[in-house]
Amino acid sequence: MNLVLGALLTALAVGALSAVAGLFLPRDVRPAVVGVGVAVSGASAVVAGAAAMTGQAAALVLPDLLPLAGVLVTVDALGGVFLAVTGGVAVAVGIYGIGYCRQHGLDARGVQAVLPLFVAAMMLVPVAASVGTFLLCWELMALTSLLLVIAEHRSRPAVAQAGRWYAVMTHLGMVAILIGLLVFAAHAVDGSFAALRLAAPGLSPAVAGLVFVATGIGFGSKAGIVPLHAWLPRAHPEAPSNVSALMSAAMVNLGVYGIVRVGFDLLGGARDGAAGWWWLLVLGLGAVSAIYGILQAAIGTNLKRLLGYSTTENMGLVLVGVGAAGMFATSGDVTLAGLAMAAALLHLVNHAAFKTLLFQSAGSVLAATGRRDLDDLGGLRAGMPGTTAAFGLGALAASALPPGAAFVSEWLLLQALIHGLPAAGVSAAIVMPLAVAAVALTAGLAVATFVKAFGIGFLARPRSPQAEHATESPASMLAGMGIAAAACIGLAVLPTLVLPTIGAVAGASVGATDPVQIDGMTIRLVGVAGALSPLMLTIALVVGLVAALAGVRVLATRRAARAARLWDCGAGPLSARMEYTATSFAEPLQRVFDDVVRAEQDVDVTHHDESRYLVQLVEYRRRVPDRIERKLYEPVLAVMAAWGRAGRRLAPGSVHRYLGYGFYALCGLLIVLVVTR
Amino acid sequence: MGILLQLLIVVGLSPLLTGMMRQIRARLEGRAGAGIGQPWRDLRKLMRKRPIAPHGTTEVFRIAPLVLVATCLVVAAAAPFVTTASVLDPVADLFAVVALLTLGTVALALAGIDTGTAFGGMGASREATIIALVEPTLLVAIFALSVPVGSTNLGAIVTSTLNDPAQVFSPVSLLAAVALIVVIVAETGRLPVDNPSTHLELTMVHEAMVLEYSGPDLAMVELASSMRLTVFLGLLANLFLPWGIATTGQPLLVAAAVLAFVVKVALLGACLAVGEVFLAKLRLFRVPELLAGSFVLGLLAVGASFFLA
Amino acid sequence: MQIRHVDAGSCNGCEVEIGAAFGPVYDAERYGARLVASPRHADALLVTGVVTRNMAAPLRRTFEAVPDPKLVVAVGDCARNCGVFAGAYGVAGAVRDVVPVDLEVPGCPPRPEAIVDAVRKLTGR
Amino acid sequence: MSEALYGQLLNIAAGALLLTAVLILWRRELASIIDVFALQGLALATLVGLIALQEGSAELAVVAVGVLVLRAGVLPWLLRRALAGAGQTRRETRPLVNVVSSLLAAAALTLLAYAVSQPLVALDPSPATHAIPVGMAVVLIGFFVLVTRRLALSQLVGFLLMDNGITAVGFLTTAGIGVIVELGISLDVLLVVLVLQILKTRIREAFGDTDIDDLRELHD
Repeated sequence: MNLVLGALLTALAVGALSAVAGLFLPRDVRPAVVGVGVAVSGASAVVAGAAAMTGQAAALVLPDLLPLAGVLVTVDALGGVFLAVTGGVAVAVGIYGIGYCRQHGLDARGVQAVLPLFVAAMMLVPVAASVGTFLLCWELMALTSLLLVIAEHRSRPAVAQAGRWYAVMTHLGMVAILIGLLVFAAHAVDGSFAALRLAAPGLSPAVAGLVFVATGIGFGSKAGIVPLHAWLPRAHPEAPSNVSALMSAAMVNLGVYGIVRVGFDLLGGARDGAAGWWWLLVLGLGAVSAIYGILQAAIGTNLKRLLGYSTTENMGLVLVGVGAAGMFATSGDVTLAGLAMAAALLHLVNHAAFKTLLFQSAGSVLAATGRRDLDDLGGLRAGMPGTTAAFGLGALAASALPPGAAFVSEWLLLQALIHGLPAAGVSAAIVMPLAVAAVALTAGLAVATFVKAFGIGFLARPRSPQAEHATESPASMLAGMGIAAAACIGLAVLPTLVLPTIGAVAGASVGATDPVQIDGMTIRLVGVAGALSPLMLTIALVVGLVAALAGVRVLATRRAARAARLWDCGAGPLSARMEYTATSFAEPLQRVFDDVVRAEQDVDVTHHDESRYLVQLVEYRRRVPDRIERKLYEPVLAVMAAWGRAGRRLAPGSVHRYLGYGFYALCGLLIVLVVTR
Repeated sequence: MGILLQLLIVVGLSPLLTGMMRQIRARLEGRAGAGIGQPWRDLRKLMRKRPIAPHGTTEVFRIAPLVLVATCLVVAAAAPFVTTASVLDPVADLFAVVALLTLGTVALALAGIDTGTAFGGMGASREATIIALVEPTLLVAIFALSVPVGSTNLGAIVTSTLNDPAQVFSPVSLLAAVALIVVIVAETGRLPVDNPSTHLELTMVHEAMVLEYSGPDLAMVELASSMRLTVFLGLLANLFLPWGIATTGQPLLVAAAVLAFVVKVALLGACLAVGEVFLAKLRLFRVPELLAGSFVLGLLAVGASFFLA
Repeated sequence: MQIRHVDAGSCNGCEVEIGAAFGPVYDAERYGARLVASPRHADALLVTGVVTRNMAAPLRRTFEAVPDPKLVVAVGDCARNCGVFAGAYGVAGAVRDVVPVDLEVPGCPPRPEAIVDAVRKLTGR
Repeated sequence: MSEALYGQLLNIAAGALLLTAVLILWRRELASIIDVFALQGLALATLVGLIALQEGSAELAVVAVGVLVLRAGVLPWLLRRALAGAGQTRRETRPLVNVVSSLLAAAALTLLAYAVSQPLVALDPSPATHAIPVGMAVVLIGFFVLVTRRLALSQLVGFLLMDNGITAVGFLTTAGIGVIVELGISLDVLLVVLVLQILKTRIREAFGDTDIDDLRELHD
């Protein structure tokens, strides 16, 4: 029994115990115990994942736990990455949850019992090593997350609707995965992943393609990839914030995990050239999701919805990396494939860190003000400095600017794409520039988005009494944010610590050696020219800052600052209604991208009764409908509704007719038998 | 040594560049002009004024000018302006440089929002929009430049151009150059995207964000904006016309390199100023057309890099 | 030297002259003076016209908004001593009744040379 | 002239061809569109002239001069006259596809042209054939202009753009389609232009405007 297995089992056991605790402990201690339990199990999961990444493998077989295949668990390096990420998120969210659940009325028995189960399920998915086990864990994860999403359905009706969307889509995805894996397993001796690996080379391209696409649909919808993203911007805002953090930072990753595991590992998509179009598809969808997600985020005003769309964006970027890795691997350039995959995995880790932080701080804003619309927020710096600092840090990390976490991973991604140009023929020659442009546009829009989210949401003057009287959240929540913030800073300044390990894992997944090597504090790419030193960059910035400050101190002759009112053009004092709101901030972008987003807006002006030249009231309304959703989902829903109505006609309520149906069916069967005999 | 030299040059000469451009405009408009040294005199005067702390502003407002200056300083130190042998070589990556300069703009935009005045928010919103549209063009143009070299490291690009001067006269670098010029004009807030000497708030972009600054803070902002201009022009000059840059630390070479750098930047600045006299400001919502055009040029440059030659 | 121009209730005669003073012909800018958009950037206020009741408070606020050390120039007879509007209803008084004045430019309207001369006194060039 | 230098210059000429095509999409003023078109004629003539120099064939040189005269001289002159006659419609104010999207479309078309002309290039890789995608791109962009612009004049420019592209491709593929062919092409282009111009004046006399959309009224 080695370290990996021990840590993993500890994690699961602690999770189960805290679930039981959540069920039976009295209300006042419940959140604390469960939170600590989740954190502890997360921590041991991190240990297990880290150990697995460094090469220790572990396997566990429980043949009798389940009928048919039994339970098969294997921890390998790839699974280790996702295990560790899930664990890390769990640590932060667990601590955060202690305070959050208490003051948010989430200390009910059900929620507290399900939360640890959800975390445990997410830890099990990346280590499941047989089709049966995998599907079981996946379904467990889906169900528990669903229960948590609808936790607050009593307080807000919107929650129920979001829950419905989530339930339907996640289970359709489940069905797709089921089909894919079963078709795959039908060609193998049994359902274990090892058997599938053996069977993969024997598959015909058509079957392999079917498996990849079918599973890809399921995993893609879990990762919130356009056009299967519809559930994400609904479920994430409506779920309790600690749950949204778990879903957005840990659960969506598992969609990517599924694609990588099935595509590269099981199907060996990196090996045969026939799989080229899979990865082109993945890359294309990734790019589209990235741009579409960040565009919706850039013009959105609902803080949590904005963060949800940003999740779609980041998963899109990750998939761009994965797709590029696949393309390079199939065209034979393995080192570059390793680089792209490393970029994807690193970005995934970064996203987990800063998205946890962002959702946590959004949650404490929600808890303090009860407002989630940026147009009602602002001026939170005065009331809740800790949360403001946390969100600012997360925003910096998310907007891919140095010294932020995402900057490093996006730099890696761009390097991979740029050097990919000579690599792979015509397709690459056309795809890579577009991919670079897409990533670049995403980066630019992300900057605008997070300037809006942080500036409008937290700085300037409060736009509502709730925001004005907001008070800082309890210590436990701040502690949770602190953990996530520390992770963000660490990943931003010292990615050199984690990158070699991740790089090795990525390289192994596409059959390459380490794509990056570290000398001192510099990241050097292997095989292609390219070097970056985040630490040196940060130090240089700090030095520059100090130098500038010193310059001012030395040269400025008059030191004492005089307080003065804001310059209001000499008119009366400025009121909060004169400020720019999130809507007005995003208006230029909305105008520029109007062909894409098609915002519905109308302005009606009510005039005075005396004279129609005097305006009494100007009313501006704007809706930004999700166009993809409107074009894609509403027809389907309409058709299904029509079927439902048709079906209703069969059931008028007369018992005789129901009995009659049975009778006719029986006769029909007998006739068929006679005929076929 | 090289770093300090570059810092000194950029910090010392950037206000003079601004002064020179104002002087050229004045002369072309038939005025005498205030003289090249005027920006330095203004900075000195601003430094002597008593700072003002407007009510309701947070640390962001106070730190932003420093961040702005710091980003420019880092770029000025890292980029190969005078010598290609830089200690900060791992920072002198084109993406990193672009991201750093964007960071400065973001800090200023946040400061603009932080004041809570309508104009500050307006400027920030416009600036953010322009950043979002400029980024793709910039990165694609960088892509085009990096393709023949196989690296995005500034030093590498410059040296390879030195070794193979023919690169400069390929359609790749010509298209990329046009794209970059448009982008730089947008990034540094010059005509026709933004009018640095406007008094009408409704037409402001950069000015609107700094309306609230005064005294030393304003001095920082002014210095930083002229440093940004210098840095961008310097990058443009050395990416396409790197001749004269010192590849070794020999004092004589370095002196020549300093001279060459100053001349190049001055010439580019002069061209920009002359151009501005004949240009009118674009409507804000015509700017995307301009940027889309330069984006297409960048993309074509990438295309040219693989389908020509 | 940055200058913020405030129209406290002028007949726009002085504005025309100020425009001329900063135009190509007289070019006050050659002496290092620039009109700026915000009093925060300014070192001196160029106040024209009598101070009307509506403009008294804004003028005071503008004066407060200028960082120290600061100067105020009253341009035109109205600004110095209400000129032809003396005693008219709605007139709060001359500029010096509202904010401390450091320099006065006589004339109704003052000739651009006079304004340029005042500017040169300020910039010392 | 050395091979490398030849390739270099050829590439620049091709780049100029592409750049001018994009500029025609970019600009709104009909006058400047025509100027850009004249520049493109110049670039095309340079291209042909370079090939002529490389081949050392006097025949091609003659063709180059012909191209120069026709594409950079006569046609722009005709267009300017048409514009002078056109009255107040001096700007392509509202094309069917707005400028931004048509620029992006141009980029897409260029990539498409590159993709489709790969086999041609693969036949015999030489500096000349490497520039074929540019010619293709110009053809496609010209067609795009023809489709999306409203004013008859700018559609005419689109048509001429296509023709420039075709000529470029022709010369780049088979270094030198004979003088006769080129003359034939040029002549019928000239004819087309004249005919269109006459038609245009007729249309304007009939409807007072040359917004092609108004012709729908004839249909219903």
